[in-house]
Amino acid sequence: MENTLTLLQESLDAAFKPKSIAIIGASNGARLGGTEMRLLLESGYDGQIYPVNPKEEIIQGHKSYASIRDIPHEVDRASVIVPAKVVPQVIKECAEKGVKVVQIYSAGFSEMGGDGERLEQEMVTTAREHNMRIIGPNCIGTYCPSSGLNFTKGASTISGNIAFVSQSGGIAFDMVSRGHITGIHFNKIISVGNCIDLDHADYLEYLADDEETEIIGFYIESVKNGKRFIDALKKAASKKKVVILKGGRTATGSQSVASHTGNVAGDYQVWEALFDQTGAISVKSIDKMLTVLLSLQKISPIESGKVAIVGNGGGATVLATDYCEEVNLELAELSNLSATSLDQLGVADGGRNTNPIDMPANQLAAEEGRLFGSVMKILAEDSEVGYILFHFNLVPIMNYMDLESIVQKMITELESIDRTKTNLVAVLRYNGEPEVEKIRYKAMKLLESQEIPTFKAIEEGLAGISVIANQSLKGGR
Amino acid sequence: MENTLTLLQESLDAAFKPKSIAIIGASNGARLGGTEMRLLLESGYDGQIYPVNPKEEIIQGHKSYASIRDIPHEVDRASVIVPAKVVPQVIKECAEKGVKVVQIYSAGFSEMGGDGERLEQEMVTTAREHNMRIIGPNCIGTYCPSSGLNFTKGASTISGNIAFVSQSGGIAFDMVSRGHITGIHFNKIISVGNCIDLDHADYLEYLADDEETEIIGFYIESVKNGKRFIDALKKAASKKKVVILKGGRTATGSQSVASHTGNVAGDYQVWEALFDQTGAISVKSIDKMLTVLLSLQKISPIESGKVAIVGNGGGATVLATDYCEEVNLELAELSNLSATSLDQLGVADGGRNTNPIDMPANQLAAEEGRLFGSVMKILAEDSEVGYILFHFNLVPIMNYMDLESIVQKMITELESIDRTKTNLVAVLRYNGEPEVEKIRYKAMKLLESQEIPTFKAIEEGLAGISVIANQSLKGGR
Amino acid sequence: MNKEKIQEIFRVVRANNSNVIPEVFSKQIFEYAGVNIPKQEISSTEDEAVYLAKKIGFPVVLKIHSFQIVHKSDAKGVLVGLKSSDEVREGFREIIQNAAIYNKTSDKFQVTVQEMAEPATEIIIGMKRDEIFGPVILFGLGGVWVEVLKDVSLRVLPLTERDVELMFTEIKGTSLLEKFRGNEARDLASLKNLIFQLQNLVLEFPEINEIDLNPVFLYEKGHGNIVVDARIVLNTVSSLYIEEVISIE
Amino acid sequence: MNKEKIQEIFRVVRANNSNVIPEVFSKQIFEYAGVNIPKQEISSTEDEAVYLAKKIGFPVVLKIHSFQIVHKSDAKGVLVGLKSSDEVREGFREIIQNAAIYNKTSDKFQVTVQEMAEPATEIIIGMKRDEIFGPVILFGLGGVWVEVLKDVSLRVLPLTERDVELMFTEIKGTSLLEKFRGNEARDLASLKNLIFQLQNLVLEFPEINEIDLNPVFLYEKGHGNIVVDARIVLNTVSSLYIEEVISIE
Repeated sequence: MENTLTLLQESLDAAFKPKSIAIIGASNGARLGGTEMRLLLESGYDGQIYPVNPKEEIIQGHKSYASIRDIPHEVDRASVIVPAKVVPQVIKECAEKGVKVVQIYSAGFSEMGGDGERLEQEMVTTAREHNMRIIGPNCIGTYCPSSGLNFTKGASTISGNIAFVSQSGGIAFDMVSRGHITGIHFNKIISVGNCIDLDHADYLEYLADDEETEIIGFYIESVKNGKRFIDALKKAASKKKVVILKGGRTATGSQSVASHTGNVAGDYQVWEALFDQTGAISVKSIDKMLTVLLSLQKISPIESGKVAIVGNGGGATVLATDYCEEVNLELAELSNLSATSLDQLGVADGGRNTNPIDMPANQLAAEEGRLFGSVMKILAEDSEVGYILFHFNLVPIMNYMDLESIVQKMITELESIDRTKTNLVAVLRYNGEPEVEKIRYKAMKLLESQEIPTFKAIEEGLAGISVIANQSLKGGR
Repeated sequence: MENTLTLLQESLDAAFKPKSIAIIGASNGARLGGTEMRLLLESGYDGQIYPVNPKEEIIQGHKSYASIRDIPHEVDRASVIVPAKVVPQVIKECAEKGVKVVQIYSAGFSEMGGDGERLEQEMVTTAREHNMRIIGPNCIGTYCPSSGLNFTKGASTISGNIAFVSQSGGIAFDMVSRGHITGIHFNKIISVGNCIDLDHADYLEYLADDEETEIIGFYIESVKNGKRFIDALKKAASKKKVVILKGGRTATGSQSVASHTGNVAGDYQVWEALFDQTGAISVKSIDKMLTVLLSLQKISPIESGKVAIVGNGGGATVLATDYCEEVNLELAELSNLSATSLDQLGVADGGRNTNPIDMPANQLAAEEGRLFGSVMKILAEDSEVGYILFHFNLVPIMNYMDLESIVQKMITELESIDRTKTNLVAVLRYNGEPEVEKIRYKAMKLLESQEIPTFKAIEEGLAGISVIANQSLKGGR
Repeated sequence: MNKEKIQEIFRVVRANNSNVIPEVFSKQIFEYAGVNIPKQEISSTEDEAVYLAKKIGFPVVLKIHSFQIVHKSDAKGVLVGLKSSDEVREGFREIIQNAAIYNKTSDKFQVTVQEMAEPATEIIIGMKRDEIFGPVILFGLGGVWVEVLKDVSLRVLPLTERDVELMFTEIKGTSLLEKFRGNEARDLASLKNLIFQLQNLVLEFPEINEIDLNPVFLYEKGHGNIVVDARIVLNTVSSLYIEEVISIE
Repeated sequence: MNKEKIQEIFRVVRANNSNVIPEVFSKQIFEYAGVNIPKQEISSTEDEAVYLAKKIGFPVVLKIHSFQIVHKSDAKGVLVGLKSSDEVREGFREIIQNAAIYNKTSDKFQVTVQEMAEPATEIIIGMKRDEIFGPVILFGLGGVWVEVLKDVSLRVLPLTERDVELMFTEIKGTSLLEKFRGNEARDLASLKNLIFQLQNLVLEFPEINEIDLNPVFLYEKGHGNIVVDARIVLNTVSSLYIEEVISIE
């Protein structure tokens, strides 16, 4: 067991942080083999790159090899981007070469029926004989900003405390593409494909011990070895936060049931039970996954801390109060000192409007944003308050003043707030107009530079706080 | 009663489509009195405008009057934008002048305590004596594109079949500002303020008979005369679709209850019961309000029509299937003919991948979008299909080709589809990057020109379809 | 509906400085409104209780009757299934004793002797006056359904037939009203009728503030229902007003 | 746990070409696993039934016993609360007659005579083998809670103590396990023990595919529980395998 684990760790270290990579099927062209190599060069990978392609001499400035066998150096990792029918031969060569791990990008195996499954089994057998591990087939690659691995243009180079494992290439892609725009930073994202060798349990096992990782995101549709998955999930969830999006809820229904229990306990219900049981957080959509990851990364639980809300929009403020009840959040009752201070600032009127605080656009912008800053400081210093959600509805502010400059000023005000006992959570509401979007985007990046998470709707921000504040209420661990 | 109704109609006609408006408190400046007049001029209002302000001779090119009494013509509607303390006098003058309806923008009455409530009562008494009606006080105005009434920059000039009544100025503002960006078109939006005279029941009553209006949106926090509200809501909901967002769910709790019934039946539960009972659609957030309004405006119920889904993203497609179950939508089982046609196109593989259809980015873009067009036509011609949700994840498409041009081509393909028995619903997924946003925005506008609603997430689009498809299941009417 | 008799009960209750109508009177009011209730009589002595029990027929239920005691169970003031004169005699004493311990302010406790209705599906029907919308009707299954699950349906008065039918179907436990687990379908026609009788009562008497019928036993189709326990709460009025009412009489 | 005896029952069931273990044997298996069940005996004649009823003590329950009849209620094969020899004799005849009408393939019907357990909070405990994750335990309140509301909690085996405690609290009806409406708190310690006994049985015998204990009567704290009805379903094996098993014997 210990040996297996060491081997697993070595292989996945080689997958995420290889000293040398062979790209089998690399090219000078625009298709996947060319793109994969180009992305590696552009993303700052500083290990050895060995393109393999018998038709070329030089690929993107690097000597090309006809076969992996011709490479006169050790190869940690191979990325295989060749037609399905030649993959088995390539795998055999990789194994014989002593490659630690291969990721097979090529599709066209068991997911297409026919001979696929047999071919997969043969590859696994070959790999096992040589202690080589396989990722995939049918997957879109690995992202790891610290080592420069990447599978799409425009990916972030900043590394965070989240690792993401996806059974869908598209969702792995969404995480890379949407994540950093949203302010979420990953240290690893891997598309796992058909999991013929390395499977969910292996990735969980590895990430449970990974020092870079505090949060594990997972998109999963099915597992092959349920028992191993349970053990790995228990281990991972006891050491890290695990967030799971389960796709495919319809019952497989192949097994007939004669008991009441069988009828009540559907397949998806069992998955849900398992998530509860292990303490994993279960989400039901990509958007919710992003909300939860952002919240786990940027909001810290504050014991007995309650919520304060401040921003423009009377109706929105009323609805925010309603929504607090729905997500089990309590509004902080401010201290007398805070109430008096707010009253003196002219924000709260004789004890009214203390929390939530409705500050119309002109108040938010008053004194170049300093009034807003003062209100935030009062809230942050109140020991009742653990989380401050501040929301700007951008368009009404635009009607009064230069939006970009005032929002920047308001955000600058936040720099002097003591954040040790209070979380700041931003909501930037907007109307979807491209001009406003641009300003919103810049504001979001400013907030991100202060490690403040930004959401699009008040409900989303409150749901995010709720995940953190109500975490200890959930059973499991 | 008949007389009251006629009077109500006359007053609200004067409010929304006045032949002449006096703006009491108009100015040449940048503040509300100036803005209100400027917006009126810019929005194409073609009735008479009479600015009233004793300090000016000419306001924005129009002769200014010292008092409404000095205007030598009939005045249909007055907009009152003066300090609270002079409002009662102004109201008296308006009433004596024979104004049909005044909208009081000024705040500072009952919502501030003190003398406010008494002043409000006096104004109502004065108005009643002269058959004048009051909107407000404490509201931000009226939007009516067909007459050129408007209260914010950048409002749409296109009129639609939705009227919106809001007890919150901010939410009225959001509807104007976010509505047309989202593709929702209103004929009237009114901010109703403190409702000292005209109240929710009056607006409902009026809109129930309004020929321009098929859908009524409502943001409400409280009503003064519950019985009248019930009757008006019953009437309106029997003739129109009514969508209500209720703000303020916490119990007023002033009445002690001795019975079990009193304990179980909370205040908010009673509101919900009333919505069920009348057949009004109840929503819980601004975003959901927009989703439902867009769906009601752009999607028609197709009896026994089921849903087809097509787009890029394997995991997203799996999650879409799961979500269908959650919102009570059934996926259409395509006819053999459709399945064969899809197979011939290379999209469905021997009967697999027929619905939902996972078309990777390169397939979506194949043949300049014609393959996508052909798939859509097959789905639209299948009598099992009543709603087609097509979703593009924009960023992956970008990796392969020029996004803007290919998306335009795909959308152009939709023009030749017979829409009489099938609804098209678009989802444009994106990552939030300003450059992508811009392309998305343009695509959304193209789709809008074909009357196709666009949503941001597959779940949102399916929720929208569900509102329409499951409408008949809801009780009430 | 016998309005005079109902008003007479209101007067008695007001005269006792109360607005919570004791169970036996609450049910009486519903009987005056045409509703089916168990036979019930008030006894002041053991002998009287035994006599009434024989008249009503065994087994019987004994319950404390007092303007001072609103929560009868808390006062250990309810005994069910008493099958003989001896049990009734014994029960009467026990209830009076318990009442004296529970509430020391009064020594004029009485005990109602009631017919024991055959148990059936338990229903709760209630009414409260919402501050904004006026009378609201509540419908649900009794016991855990309302107490633990709060599985109820509400409607604002006045009701249409369709409103009532939707109330029956929109509770989670609706299948218990249909043929279920070997039980026959319940008598929904009679239940609908009961709800409209309650509505009439509420519309007729604005001084009724709250009503709980809990439980109503609902029998199978064709066998009606019976209101086993009822509580009517009147609005609170100033004692001045009470005197006025009484003086009018 | 008496493994040999349990395996013997499996063999008998297999030999009868069945994989659904009749109630009386299912409960017997649980008794061998250390679980509390009502006294029960199988009778083939009226006289025998009467004799057994006297031995067990009135009132008793009679139930049809047959490998052919899985749904006893559908076959009108259950009579409860029989208080005398005459009632048992009469009941025996009735059940045999009903069974003959319901299922004409067999004339070898028998009737079990069972102790009538005192009713209490009804619990359901079940097990199914999930294709992916293996044995899954289901816990819930019986009757409408599981049938109408599907108010159950699931856990994948193996269970920790904390898992079981969370199952108790995460059902909607959890308050019925606590002190509630004058009822004392239920004996959760005994219930936890029962769940672990079931887990042991499941882990010991991979041939058990599904289990329903429905209902279990759960008494108040300190008074334990009793499994009133049970069904164990074995996996299906080829008849070849069955012969093999039998020949080993």
